[in-house]
Amino acid sequence: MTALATFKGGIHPPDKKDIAKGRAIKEAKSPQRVVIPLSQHLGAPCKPIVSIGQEVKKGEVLGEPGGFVSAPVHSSVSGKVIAIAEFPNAMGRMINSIVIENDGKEEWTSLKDNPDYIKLSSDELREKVKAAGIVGMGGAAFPTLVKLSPPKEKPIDTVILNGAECEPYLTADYRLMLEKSAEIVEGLKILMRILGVNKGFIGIENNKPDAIEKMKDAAKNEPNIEVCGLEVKYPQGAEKMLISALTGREVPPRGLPMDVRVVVQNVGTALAVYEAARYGKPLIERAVTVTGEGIKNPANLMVKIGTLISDIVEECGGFKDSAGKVVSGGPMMGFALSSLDVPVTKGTSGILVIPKEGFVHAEEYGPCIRCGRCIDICPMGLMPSMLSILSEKGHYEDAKEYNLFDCFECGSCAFVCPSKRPIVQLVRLAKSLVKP
Amino acid sequence: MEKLFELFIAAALINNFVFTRYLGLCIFFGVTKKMDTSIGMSITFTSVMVISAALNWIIYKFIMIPLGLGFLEIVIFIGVVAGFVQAADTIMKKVSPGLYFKLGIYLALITTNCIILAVPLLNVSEGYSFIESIFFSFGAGVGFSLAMIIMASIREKLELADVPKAFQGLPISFIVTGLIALAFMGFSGLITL
Amino acid sequence: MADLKKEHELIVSVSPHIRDEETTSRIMWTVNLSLLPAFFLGFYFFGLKALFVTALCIISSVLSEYFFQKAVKKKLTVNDGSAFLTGLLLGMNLPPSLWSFNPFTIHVPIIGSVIAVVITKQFFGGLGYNIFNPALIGRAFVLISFPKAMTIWTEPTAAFLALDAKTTATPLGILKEDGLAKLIEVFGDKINLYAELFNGHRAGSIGETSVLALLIGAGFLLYKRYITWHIPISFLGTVAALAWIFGGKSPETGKMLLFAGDPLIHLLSGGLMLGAFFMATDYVTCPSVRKGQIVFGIGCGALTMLIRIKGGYPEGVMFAILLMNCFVPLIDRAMKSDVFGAVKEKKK
Amino acid sequence: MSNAENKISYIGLVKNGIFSENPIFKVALSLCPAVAVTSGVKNGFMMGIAVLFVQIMVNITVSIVRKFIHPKVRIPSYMFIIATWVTVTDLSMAAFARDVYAQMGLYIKLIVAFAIILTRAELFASKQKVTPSFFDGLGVGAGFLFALVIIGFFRELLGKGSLWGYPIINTKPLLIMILPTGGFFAVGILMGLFNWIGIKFFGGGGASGGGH
Amino acid sequence: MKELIKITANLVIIFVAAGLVMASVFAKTAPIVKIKKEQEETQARKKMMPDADNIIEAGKWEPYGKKGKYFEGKKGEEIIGYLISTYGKGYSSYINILVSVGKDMKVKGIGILGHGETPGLGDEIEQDYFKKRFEAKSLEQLEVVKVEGTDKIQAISGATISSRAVTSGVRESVKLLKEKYSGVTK
Ligand SMILES: Cc1cc2nc3c(=O)[nH]c(=O)nc-3n(C[C@H](O)[C@H](O)[C@H](O)COP(=O)(O)O)c2cc1C
Ligand SMILES: Cc1cc2nc3c(=O)[nH]c(=O)nc-3n(C[C@H](O)[C@H](O)[C@H](O)COP(=O)(O)O)c2cc1C
Ligand SMILES: Cc1cc2nc3c(=O)[nH]c(=O)nc-3n(C[C@H](O)[C@H](O)[C@H](O)COP(=O)(O)O)c2cc1C
Ligand SMILES: Cc1cc2nc3c(=O)[nH]c(=O)nc-3n(C[C@H](O)[C@H](O)[C@H](O)CO)c2cc1C
Ligand code: SF4
Ligand code: SF4
Ligand code: SF4
Ligand code: SF4
Ligand code: FES
Repeated sequence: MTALATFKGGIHPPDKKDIAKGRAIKEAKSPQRVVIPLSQHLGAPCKPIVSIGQEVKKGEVLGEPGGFVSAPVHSSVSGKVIAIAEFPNAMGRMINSIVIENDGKEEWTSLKDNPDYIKLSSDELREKVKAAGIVGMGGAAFPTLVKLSPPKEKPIDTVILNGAECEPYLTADYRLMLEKSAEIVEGLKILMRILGVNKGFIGIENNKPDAIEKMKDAAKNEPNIEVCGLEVKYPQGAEKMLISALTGREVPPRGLPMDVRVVVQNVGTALAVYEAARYGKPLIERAVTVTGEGIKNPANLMVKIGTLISDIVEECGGFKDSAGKVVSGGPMMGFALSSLDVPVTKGTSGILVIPKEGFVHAEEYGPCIRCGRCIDICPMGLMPSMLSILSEKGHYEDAKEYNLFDCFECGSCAFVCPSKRPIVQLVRLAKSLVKP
Repeated sequence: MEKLFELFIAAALINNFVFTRYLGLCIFFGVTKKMDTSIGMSITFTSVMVISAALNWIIYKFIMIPLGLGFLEIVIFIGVVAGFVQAADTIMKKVSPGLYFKLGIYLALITTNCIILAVPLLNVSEGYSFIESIFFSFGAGVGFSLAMIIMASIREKLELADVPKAFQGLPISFIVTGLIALAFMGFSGLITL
Repeated sequence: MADLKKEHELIVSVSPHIRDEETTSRIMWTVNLSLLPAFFLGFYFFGLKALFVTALCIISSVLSEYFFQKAVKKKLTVNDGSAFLTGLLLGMNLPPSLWSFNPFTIHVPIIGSVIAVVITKQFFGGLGYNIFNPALIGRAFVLISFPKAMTIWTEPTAAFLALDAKTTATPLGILKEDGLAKLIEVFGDKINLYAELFNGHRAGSIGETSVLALLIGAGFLLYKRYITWHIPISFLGTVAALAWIFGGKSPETGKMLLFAGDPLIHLLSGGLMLGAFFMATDYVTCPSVRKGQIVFGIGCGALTMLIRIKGGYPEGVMFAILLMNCFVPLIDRAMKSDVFGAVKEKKK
Repeated sequence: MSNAENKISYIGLVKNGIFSENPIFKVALSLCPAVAVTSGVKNGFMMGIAVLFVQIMVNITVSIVRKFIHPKVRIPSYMFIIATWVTVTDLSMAAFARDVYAQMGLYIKLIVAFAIILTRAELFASKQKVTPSFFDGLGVGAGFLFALVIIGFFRELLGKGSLWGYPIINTKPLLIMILPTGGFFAVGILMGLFNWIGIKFFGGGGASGGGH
Repeated sequence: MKELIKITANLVIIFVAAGLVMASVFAKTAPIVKIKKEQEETQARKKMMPDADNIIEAGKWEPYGKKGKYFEGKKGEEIIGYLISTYGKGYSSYINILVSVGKDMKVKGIGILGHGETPGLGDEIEQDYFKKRFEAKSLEQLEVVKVEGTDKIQAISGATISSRAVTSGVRESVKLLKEKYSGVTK
């Protein structure tokens, strides 16, 4: 194949990765206190198992999973629990969280190296993933254990590592792939072993040739693992698009990857899996890109879960004179923050600071002129124009005829819309008002 | 054969009953708010149209003319239509309750539609033969159905439009009909009748 | 920490946080721009009166939009360029002879513009909601209302002040009335006929005559991806095919001769190029899914040729597009886009 | 109307028929003639008179015979009464108003299918004495007449430049107004105007959805 | 059963009463219609040929398969001209024409009896200025041209098809009359 693997539709936003691309991942300063939400994942929140005043070590379990689709949370610092109360998260919701005063000792619970991890049985490996509280680090924070325990009637034959990082600005996955290539490949091997499959892909967008080189190099002795360059196009990293690009299989509407015998994990997740399997290290830190035209010193940081975003902004030199918007995540799908006093969670991939003059105000929008741009680019093959009009006029039920619930809110449609219509917002409104 | 085809096309498109003869408007505006009702009405209407036109032709030719009762055409034609509709209603209810449930509701409306009466009257005044009457009435039915289906699809789209308040509902529907009629003028002159 | 926030009032809005630079008004003004070559050729061939007619249409369109929106207290959107575009297209679709001193018919462009903008567009809610192409409704309305004024064509004199140019027939008019042989005779020979049709030295509406200039504008729009090939190509393709199949006439009997037509003449004359590239492609009044657009284009082409060959009127593009406009909501209903994953599933 | 048993204001009935329950602009029944015969004031007027006549006669007849008619055959009987009066009108116009009849004979016959007439017979005349039924018929018929004349006025003036056949202006300002498009436009715009006046000055609602 | 009888009686009474009303109105109006129709027709003919004091039907023919008639116009015993009704295939309808032809087989005048052409375009054929164009035309001159100042028939601009229809209708009539009567005259 000469053409790069890709999918139908998609957009080409300016990628802006140069801002943070060259900055190697460095350990962020350990904050004075961390706020660790008991719900950082999709699914049931955790039950706290510590009490106020209790001393905890780094890596100690703070909350036990509250159900099958759930994952434990651990302390990312050593110190004393000073509060268990509701704190706002990045989306502005109040979440029960545990606040720990950092004593600065960085004292770990037990952490043993087990170089023979690859020989462990898949159940033992699963247990490690579970204990480490690993959730998807690509954004949705879905508990990884669930993905790794497919029901019997859904056999899996392929694992895909998602290194697309198609969101503009973000470079954390890119840096991880450059700096931890071997570990990521190991992580993939563990995932393949857990699922008992012998086909692994690593998909990387073609605007990161050095990462592709690096990963190819790291995987050169692994005949079962294929590193593929992908066309640069948003949302190449969405799992359905990625699966289609790499395997040609299309996940049916409202279906899951496992319906086409695939499991998709982010490269960061693979790294966490490796660290959990080898050292038993729980997921207490993650790579975060701090970037945007509005931040003084862009960086890629390894941040402890629970660190407040205000601390990180400060560490990166603060805002240039006119920060207008701070986004948790990427510019296409991230959430604009109303307050900087919210913690980094397992799903926080980036902090993007956009200066006031740097973005289009979307408050004023026009009527849909039916130009069809959104229809052309919707990766899910939907008709966003109709979804937005129906929702705007209150015909929420009718929106279902236009496959409302197949929209994964990638934002491509709103990006291209010449009328600047808030399509994603309208879609979310409709979704919240009707039953699937 | 060509004459029959021309009659059909003329009745359906060129002299479309709604857009150029202004007939059947009450039902046209009444049922086209929703696509489902328009389709139901289309099927029912076209069938009743053809059958009652045939009945009326036979009655006119073999009963009214010989007896010199031509002047009773209005009473007789409307009576035949009403009687046929009533019979269809009863039979359908017995034979196919499913179909009755779908289309039965439209039957009652048909008696007060002027096309159903205009077609037999035109058949008489133009002196069409039996076969010609059938083609003419079938064309009329198809043309009316086409008009209703186009209109329903447009009105469903208009639900989503910002029409000024005073024009919502019937006024804008009249204007749409006027615009369609303007477009249908493009068919004028295709056939000389 | 806290003072950081105070210093900077944070703006909260939903994703996506970056937007493409394309805007509605940029699209509309670009389409206006791409019509300029054709308009200038019309100006060149028909002189000052072409300019007057077009300017009158533009001014009345923009003013109609302005006053209507004022009257119903809506947001003013006149500078988005769509009313300007409607006016420009309407002007380019009118015969230049509307501005001559005898008969004095300047109310025609004004009435056309008011009908286009107020009734066809604003009554339906303004930009984006209309069912019919405003410029074409405007033209159809005045054609029916003022049939004489609208069917007087003048010779392309290429003289600036040609206010009283000689009246003549359009190529399609000659083709319909007197046949191909006469048309070739009028233009000298066949090659010359094609050449004149291509560069626009012929009678016709102000902006429809020069195929060359229209193609330049259309090429620009295609390059900018403001329009796609689907409608124009299916439209033109259908016209060419049907012209070839049904457009021929036996010189002796005058009866139709199958597979003997001249597709080029039908492609190059009338308002076909203007219609196919600039009017059938109006976003608001064409289907939005590509498959639907192809159906729409084929429908336009078939109706155009039906009217040109069988109908009583030499040109059919305007009525063809308007008739297909009626069917757009139906096409849209029938042809939704294919949801990712759904098609493959069915095929299995 | 709901307090039908009480004393009924006859003038109120007539006003009702012309304005708040205008058969065309408000109730939206029997729309065809509103477009079909209104290309001129004269035709509109004649049609209006024909409907007025039929409506009054039907109302009176129904009111007289209402006690004798068996409830099971009520509707067919009413239809028959209507058809009879339409035939009478039709035959009379054929004899005495030949030039008008030549242009709109078909539509006169179609009065029999106008739902408004049956509706009034069924809703009003079948429950009321003769005098109120007469005034109800007068009101509805006058409302009809009023609508047709207004529409005809605009269409003829704009489309032909004349009124009642007499030239007013010596051009045809907007020929299209006497064609189908113009007819639909005229009714649509007048209806919108009526609604607008209703909303603006009386705070009322718009026309109903249309029946038949 | 009793009810059934009641209903039947009910309907029968209504039918009979209504039938009587209609029949009596018909009986009154039918003769009037007949007389008026004849009057109108003779008047129309008379208008076309005011000199004649007697116009009698001389035969039937079938232009485009429709019914046409022709008449001899007499003053005293002498034939002073002919009237013929005919059709022409127009834009959207068959145009019904009445032609008055002199003994010299030249058109004396035409009248349009009925048509369904487009108002404003085709219906200009009813206008006097157009009808006048046929006066004193011989068979050879009955041909449509689109230029001014012709001795043939100048088309109405924008309605060439309707103009042609009328012209060809008139031409066919004159042809027919020539066939029938050229022996008699000359
Ligand atoms: C309700 C729900 C159930 C899911 N169940 C499974 C599952 O059984 N197996 C699996 O591999 N992934 C499962 N997923 C994970 C999704 O396939 C997807 O990976 C996850 O939602 C992450 O979304 P992202 O694409 O936005 O990161 C589930 C997701 C949701 C929302
Ligand atoms: C529009 C969209 C774009 C995405 N882009 C990426 C991406 O570039 N990289 C990535 O790892 N995940 C991306 N995801 C999330 C993936 O769909 C998928 O959930 C993830 O790769 C699963 O891995 P995880 O469970 O390890 O996070 C995207 C999701 C959506 C809806
Ligand atoms: C809607 C419409 C109605 C028309 N009606 C007539 C008509 O009734 N009679 C007629 O001769 N031409 C009518 N025409 C015009 C003819 O199609 C044709 O253009 C004309 O006869 C040619 O005349 P010209 O050579 O003078 O332009 C109509 C055109 C249109 C678009
Ligand atoms: C490619 C393109 C073609 C257009 N064509 C027309 C046209 O033919 N007539 C018109 O009135 N407006 C046209 N417009 C302008 C605009 O879409 C139109 O006014 C809307 O129909 C008004 O709602 C066009 C716009 C674009 C972008
Ligand atoms: S934000 Fe999500 S989708 Fe985008 S690059 Fe990062 S992980 Fe991928
Ligand atoms: S897009 Fe649908 S499935 Fe995905 S998170 Fe939202 S509601 Fe759930
Ligand atoms: S947000 Fe939804 S509708 Fe819009 S492009 Fe993405 S998937 Fe399609
Ligand atoms: S991109 Fe915007 S304007 Fe264009 S069709 Fe989609 S919603 Fe409508
Ligand atoms: S008057 Fe109601 S359908 Fe014609």
